[in-house]
Amino acid sequence: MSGFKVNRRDFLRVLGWGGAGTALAGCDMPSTVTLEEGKEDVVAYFMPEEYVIPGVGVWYASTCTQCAAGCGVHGRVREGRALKLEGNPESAVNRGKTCMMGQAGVQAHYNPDRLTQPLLRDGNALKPVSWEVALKKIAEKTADIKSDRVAWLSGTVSGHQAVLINDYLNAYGSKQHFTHETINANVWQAVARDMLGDAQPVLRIDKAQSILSFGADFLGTWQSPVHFAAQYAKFRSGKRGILIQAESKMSLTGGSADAWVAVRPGSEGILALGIAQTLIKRGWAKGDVPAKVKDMLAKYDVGMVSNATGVAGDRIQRIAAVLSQRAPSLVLAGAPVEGAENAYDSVAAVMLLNVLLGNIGHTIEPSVQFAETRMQARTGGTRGVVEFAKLAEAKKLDVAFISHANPVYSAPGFVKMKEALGKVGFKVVMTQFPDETAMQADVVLPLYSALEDWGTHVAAYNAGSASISFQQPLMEPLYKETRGFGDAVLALLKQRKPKEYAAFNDYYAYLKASVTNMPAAVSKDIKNKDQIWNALLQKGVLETKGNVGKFKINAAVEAVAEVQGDAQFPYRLLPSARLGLWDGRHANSPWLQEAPDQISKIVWASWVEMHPITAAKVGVKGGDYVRVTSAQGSVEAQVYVFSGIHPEAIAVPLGQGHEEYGRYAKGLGVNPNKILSPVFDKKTGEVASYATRVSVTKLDKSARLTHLGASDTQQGRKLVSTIPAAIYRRTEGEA
Amino acid sequence: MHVNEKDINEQIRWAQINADVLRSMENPRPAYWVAVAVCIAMVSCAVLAEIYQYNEGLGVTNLNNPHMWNMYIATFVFWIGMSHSGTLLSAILHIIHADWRKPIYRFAEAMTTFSLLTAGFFPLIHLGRIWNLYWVLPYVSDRGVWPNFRSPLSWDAFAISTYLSASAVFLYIGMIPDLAICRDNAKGWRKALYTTLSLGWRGDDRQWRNFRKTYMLLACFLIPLAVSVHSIVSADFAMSIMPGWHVTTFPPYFVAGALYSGCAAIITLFVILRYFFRFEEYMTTAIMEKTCKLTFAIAMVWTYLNLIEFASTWYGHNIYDKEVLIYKATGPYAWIFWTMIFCGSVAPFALAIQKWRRHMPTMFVVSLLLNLGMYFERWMIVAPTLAMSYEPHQFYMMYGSIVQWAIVFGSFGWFGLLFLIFVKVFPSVSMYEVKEMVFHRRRHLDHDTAVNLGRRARDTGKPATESH
Amino acid sequence: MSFKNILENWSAFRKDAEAGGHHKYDHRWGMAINLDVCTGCNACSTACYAENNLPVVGKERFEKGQAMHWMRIERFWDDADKQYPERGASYLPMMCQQCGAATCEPVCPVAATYHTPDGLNAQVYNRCIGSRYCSNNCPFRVRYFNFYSYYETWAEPLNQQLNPDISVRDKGVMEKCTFCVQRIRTANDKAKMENRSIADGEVQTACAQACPTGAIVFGDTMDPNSAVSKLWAKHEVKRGDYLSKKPKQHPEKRGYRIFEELNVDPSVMYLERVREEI
Amino acid sequence: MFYKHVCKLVLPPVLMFVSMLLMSGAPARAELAAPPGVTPPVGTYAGADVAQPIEFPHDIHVNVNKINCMYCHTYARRSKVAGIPPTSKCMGCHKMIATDKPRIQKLTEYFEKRESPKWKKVHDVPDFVHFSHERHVKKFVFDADLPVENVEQVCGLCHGEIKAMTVAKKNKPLTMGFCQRCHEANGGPGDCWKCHK
Repeated sequence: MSGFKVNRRDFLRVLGWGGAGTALAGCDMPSTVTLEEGKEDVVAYFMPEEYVIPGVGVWYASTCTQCAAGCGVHGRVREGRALKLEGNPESAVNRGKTCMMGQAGVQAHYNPDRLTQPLLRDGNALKPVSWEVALKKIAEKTADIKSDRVAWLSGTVSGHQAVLINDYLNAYGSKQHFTHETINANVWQAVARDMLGDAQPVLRIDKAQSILSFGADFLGTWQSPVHFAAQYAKFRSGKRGILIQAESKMSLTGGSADAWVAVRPGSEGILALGIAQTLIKRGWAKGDVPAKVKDMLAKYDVGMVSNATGVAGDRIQRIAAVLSQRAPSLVLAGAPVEGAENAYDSVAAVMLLNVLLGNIGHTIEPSVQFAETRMQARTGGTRGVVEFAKLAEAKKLDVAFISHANPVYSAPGFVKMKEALGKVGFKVVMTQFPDETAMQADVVLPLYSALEDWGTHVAAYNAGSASISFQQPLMEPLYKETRGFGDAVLALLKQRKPKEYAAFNDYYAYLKASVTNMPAAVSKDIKNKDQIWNALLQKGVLETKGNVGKFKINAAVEAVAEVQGDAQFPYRLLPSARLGLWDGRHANSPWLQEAPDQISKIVWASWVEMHPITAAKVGVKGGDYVRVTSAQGSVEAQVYVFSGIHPEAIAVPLGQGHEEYGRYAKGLGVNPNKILSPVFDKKTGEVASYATRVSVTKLDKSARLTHLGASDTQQGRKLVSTIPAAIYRRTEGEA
Repeated sequence: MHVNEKDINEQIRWAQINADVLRSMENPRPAYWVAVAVCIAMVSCAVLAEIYQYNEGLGVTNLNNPHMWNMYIATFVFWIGMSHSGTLLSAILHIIHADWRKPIYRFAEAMTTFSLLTAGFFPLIHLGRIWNLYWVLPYVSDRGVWPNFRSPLSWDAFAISTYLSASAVFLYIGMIPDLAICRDNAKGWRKALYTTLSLGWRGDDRQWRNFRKTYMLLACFLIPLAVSVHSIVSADFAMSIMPGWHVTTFPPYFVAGALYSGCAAIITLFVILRYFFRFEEYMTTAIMEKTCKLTFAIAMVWTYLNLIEFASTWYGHNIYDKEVLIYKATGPYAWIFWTMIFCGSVAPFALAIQKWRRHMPTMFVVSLLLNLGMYFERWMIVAPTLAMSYEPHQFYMMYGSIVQWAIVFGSFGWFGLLFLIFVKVFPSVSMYEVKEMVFHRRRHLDHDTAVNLGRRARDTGKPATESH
Repeated sequence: MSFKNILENWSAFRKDAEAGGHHKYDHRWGMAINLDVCTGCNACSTACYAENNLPVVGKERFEKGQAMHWMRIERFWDDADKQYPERGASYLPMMCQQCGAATCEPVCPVAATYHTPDGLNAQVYNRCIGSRYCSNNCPFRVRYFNFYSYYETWAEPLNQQLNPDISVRDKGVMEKCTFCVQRIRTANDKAKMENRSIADGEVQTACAQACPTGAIVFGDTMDPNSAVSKLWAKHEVKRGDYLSKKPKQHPEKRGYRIFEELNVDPSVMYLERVREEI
Repeated sequence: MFYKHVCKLVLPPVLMFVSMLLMSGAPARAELAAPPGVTPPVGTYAGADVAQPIEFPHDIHVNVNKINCMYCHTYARRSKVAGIPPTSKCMGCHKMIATDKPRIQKLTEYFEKRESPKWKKVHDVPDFVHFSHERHVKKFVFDADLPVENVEQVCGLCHGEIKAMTVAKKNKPLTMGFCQRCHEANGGPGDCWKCHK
């Protein structure tokens, strides 16, 4: 794959179906009936590249945009159609592997419910218009707007897309770029920044000999799952590390744990402090902490912690022993901890464990600083969307741009995003799909899919290298009236600053100029601009020069407040994340809807997960419908009875409950975000999404839960056989 | 009460026999047309269901991953089993000279042919791509591909088609002398039909000699065929490795079950024909008693083979087999299992009670119970093994959808329809064999009476010394 | 094309059948799946949907048990009696095991399923008449039947994603995991075009390629230097007759094949899950 | 619908029988010489005339201009499909040659619109048949050391004498039996999964 030409559109063109005997009709036709000649069309390429051969797949390197992890992918293209995505072995993030969402990237592209034309609000309806009309309308509305009355709300953006958004807002003098991700690691980053001086420390699961994970679903939904999964495979080989997962609802990672510890929801931080206290008391601590912290820890003796967390005392001591004996260890905190009302303190307590165990510098390494700060990923959490909604609610916004996000669906219900958006004078939504937010917009700009667009990406979690991942089109756009995100923003920028951007015909030109002029891109292998561009096109990733940072440890950790109960709402609601539907953005992919949840094995539905004890209390069995009520509202779904959840918690998974979003997503299940209570972590301002208290009432309705698998046990068969690690060490392990 | 009555009234005149049987073929009463209408309605249900299934795909039957087979195959085995009674009565009993079979074998044989015709539909209906059915047959093809001769399903294709053609020929050959009688007494289209079908039967010595030989030869041919057919049907299950299917005793078990359900069906039809056609003279209580005794014996054989199957599973210590057996008896299908045990092994004791078996309505109900049990048996063979075999992840239970029910229901209508047509077009009691039977029974009468009766019989145009 | 053909082939076929099938294998594709690193994440299953034109059946049909996942991740709980599942879940990626002595093969009336010279258990869609006997006789229950015309369910333009290298199956046809035969054939053709034999790692199934933890290793078990052969050898799992096979020298080695006692000679070796006592 | 289903059920066996009869008695037609050492597949087929957007004269290109099949159908040795030449390739010659002919003017029109003509497929096999041109070309041309000029003999095995036609017409049955007999005679693979998958 060398010698790319600039104009790819000609040979990316889709051939006629007959191009190479595409199997479309199935094999129903009785084979003896001879096929009639002259019924199918054969269309030749107009002017093909030398390496493009009909009937032979060509692989192009690009970047997966299904989540913010930024995995590199190779896309297989035949006869101008993108058929399959595989991992790009050159990418430091995923090393040739993909997750299920990455595999479903082609379905985001070929989704039958994509927007095909710009839409303009006309009264209550959105009418299709041309891009010129839509852009003209935007130009009118933004003509003389004050800097503080315009805002941009987006999901995670990075690379030149982030640069363009930034430049566009700068054109108004505005700084109001809000980012929103329901599934995020914001608190972890905040704690890391404060305690280590590095917001994105590199985690070395592969180097760890033992891991204690407080709800960090690093194999499923936390930060960079595919990257961590490869590290996990190494972690499990050789000496075979021990994974202890402490959480109140079993996550995908919990399913692979050697020991899964059920923790009272919200008390993870206390458990961390209890282990810390044990380490200090037993003299197992390797790192040093301030005396003030030691004093604070004193009250977290085993008895107290056991009471508060529901974890047996000897278990706590045993965990402490394992972590100190099997060094280096690694302690992580994931969504349930980051979503508690004591989130910051809890995560800090977890980080304190890493300090005490001497993991800093061993399994937690300083990150490589990416030189082009403007291109770095703007990740977000839930604070951004709340702030945005507040501005909107207060009628402080005249124009809002929304991209890469669906806040009307994913913002917590108490934010009342729909109403808030109603108070914004003019809303421009850039999206691929007719989602809930698009339905509220004044102008909807339909975007290319990830497989049609150009772009650069910088992974939010940079996996130990400062690399740019490149996104290039795999095929001709399916719909003529769609445009790339970069093209759209460039068009907007040209409205504001026609002179500065006159040189760039389209985003492609902008991108090529920007990337090749990046000083950081020139390294020892790459000497000039052409090489930069070719490397990007061929390999899909570009390593840039970056400096390895240094940690500044600050272990001043405060006590973790105990979570309060509530008689009216006896349970804590866990809006658990699912690898697959993610935060709901993939609910329109039929493959991902049909792929069972990894733990419950339920498909095409939402469910309420509860412990058998809870189920007995409520008086329900699996399949019964219940109403989950919080102070903010209620949702109804079927019960899934499962012992991998703490009896004081119930879980309703994220991802379903779409009111719009196409045929595969609409009307299925419920969205737990809509009943979250307005509880915040005081130190970071993030919504404490795991802190909502709910009550559960039985409804007079029952049905079978649609799920995969008839038996939960192996019924005496040797299907999955389990052996003790001692045997493994004797036969395969390295000492 | 001990009854020692005769199987048939030896004093009956041969003209009377002809008259009685020919009367049964004439003038259908309204009840007959109602029955025909009901049967056609049932068949229509099945046809509609099949059209729907053909267009939509087999998914509408509720079949799913473990349950690839269900009621269609159970019903197929049921109808195949049903066919065995005719062969038993006409061929086996013919060879062993049990002459009480003579008044009732004709309809039993018709039953054989029609139940085979019904059974034959089910492998077709259940195929995913019915239009490629002929691939099962070994024909010389341009493509050079052959069916898989190792598969019991391709054996089925041979076995069933052979059995169907053989039993149809047997039925027809056995009817030729009677068709000649019909020809001599018929008018209009019937005359033409019987003239053609009776192949110029005149009843001369040469014809009778050849007829006897052919009939005996076919009987001998049919018996091993019948046994092998059901053994092959049992091989559909026994040749697999599935627990509950992979059973060595399946061939005799299936054959016994087949004879059992066939005999039960004979009792049912016996009662119906006796009542509607007033065949009390021929289908006598004594014959009923003999049929019942035979059925009872077969029921006990079946019960024994059942026990053997359970016992061998039990001491075989194959965990999978055992699980399936326990599942059958205690799982969600237990009600079917116990109904089957009741109907198959307990209900036949009613046949052992002389007072009951002489009571036709009772026997009618009992025979229906027996067949219900036998249908459930077939279903219990097919479904529970599929619901629970090796892979626990796929332990689903399933009941057929309304489409399956409609087609199974319709199959009874189809069988009924064929049978209804048969009884009005062909003599459902064999006239010449009844005469033979009567003639034999008269031997112990005094010479004069016999000669007298014989002479009278000759008046009807049929020689009294036909075959002796 | 004649009776001569059937007679000639019949005797050869009969001999092969008596001796347990093919003996002149070119390759014998096999797998090793390390259950200790399988996280049950479903990447393999979705990759399989993407590669093999698998239809999405929808909620109702899924509920009926008519789903078409060639590669399914089974999930079991081993300590269902405890208050919490403290040792996590047991995940089992289950697909066609490409048995060496496949029970599905002898029962197909039209020989639509048979053994290929490269050790695969083939399913020829256009020969299948849909008797479904093969599925009934599969101890793993990994054969899926097209109960409906699923090709009608690919809404435009989703159908443009369909892989042209394999057929789209219509109703009435059985299908199952093929070890991505289209990839094997393409790689094989490529190797032949270059007058060489296929190299280890040159061909990967979609599931093995996607697997984030690399739990699935695919390759030729006849090539002693392939990664998969080495794994099989390391764990003392051998192909062939179960009864005559010598027991493992080290019975503690993790390799095993599911339902090996049925003597079906599966081509997939699983490595036991490991759990530490805490 | 009913008609369609009757066709499905009844036609295949009937057609098969008829075709067997026909094939057994079909006289061998004067054919292209087969390459040495190759037993050509047996069977003929009377294909329909197919109206193409441009009536492409194979005869002129092959007979008069002596252009090799694989010059235009260049993918045959590199891919499963032989491929239709890209419009740019046609224009490579026809920018200069025969520009006054109406067919060429039509082609030029297409080229100027930057479009490719929608050719009608003539040689088609069912979608469940995965035929590979490259393997056949490799076996019969490159492995057999056949001079590349004679490649038409190999193509002709399945496509017949295309050089005698303007627009291509199907003149071999391309049925499974046709393929199968040739595979048997020339030692091709007998594995179903080579072609059907």
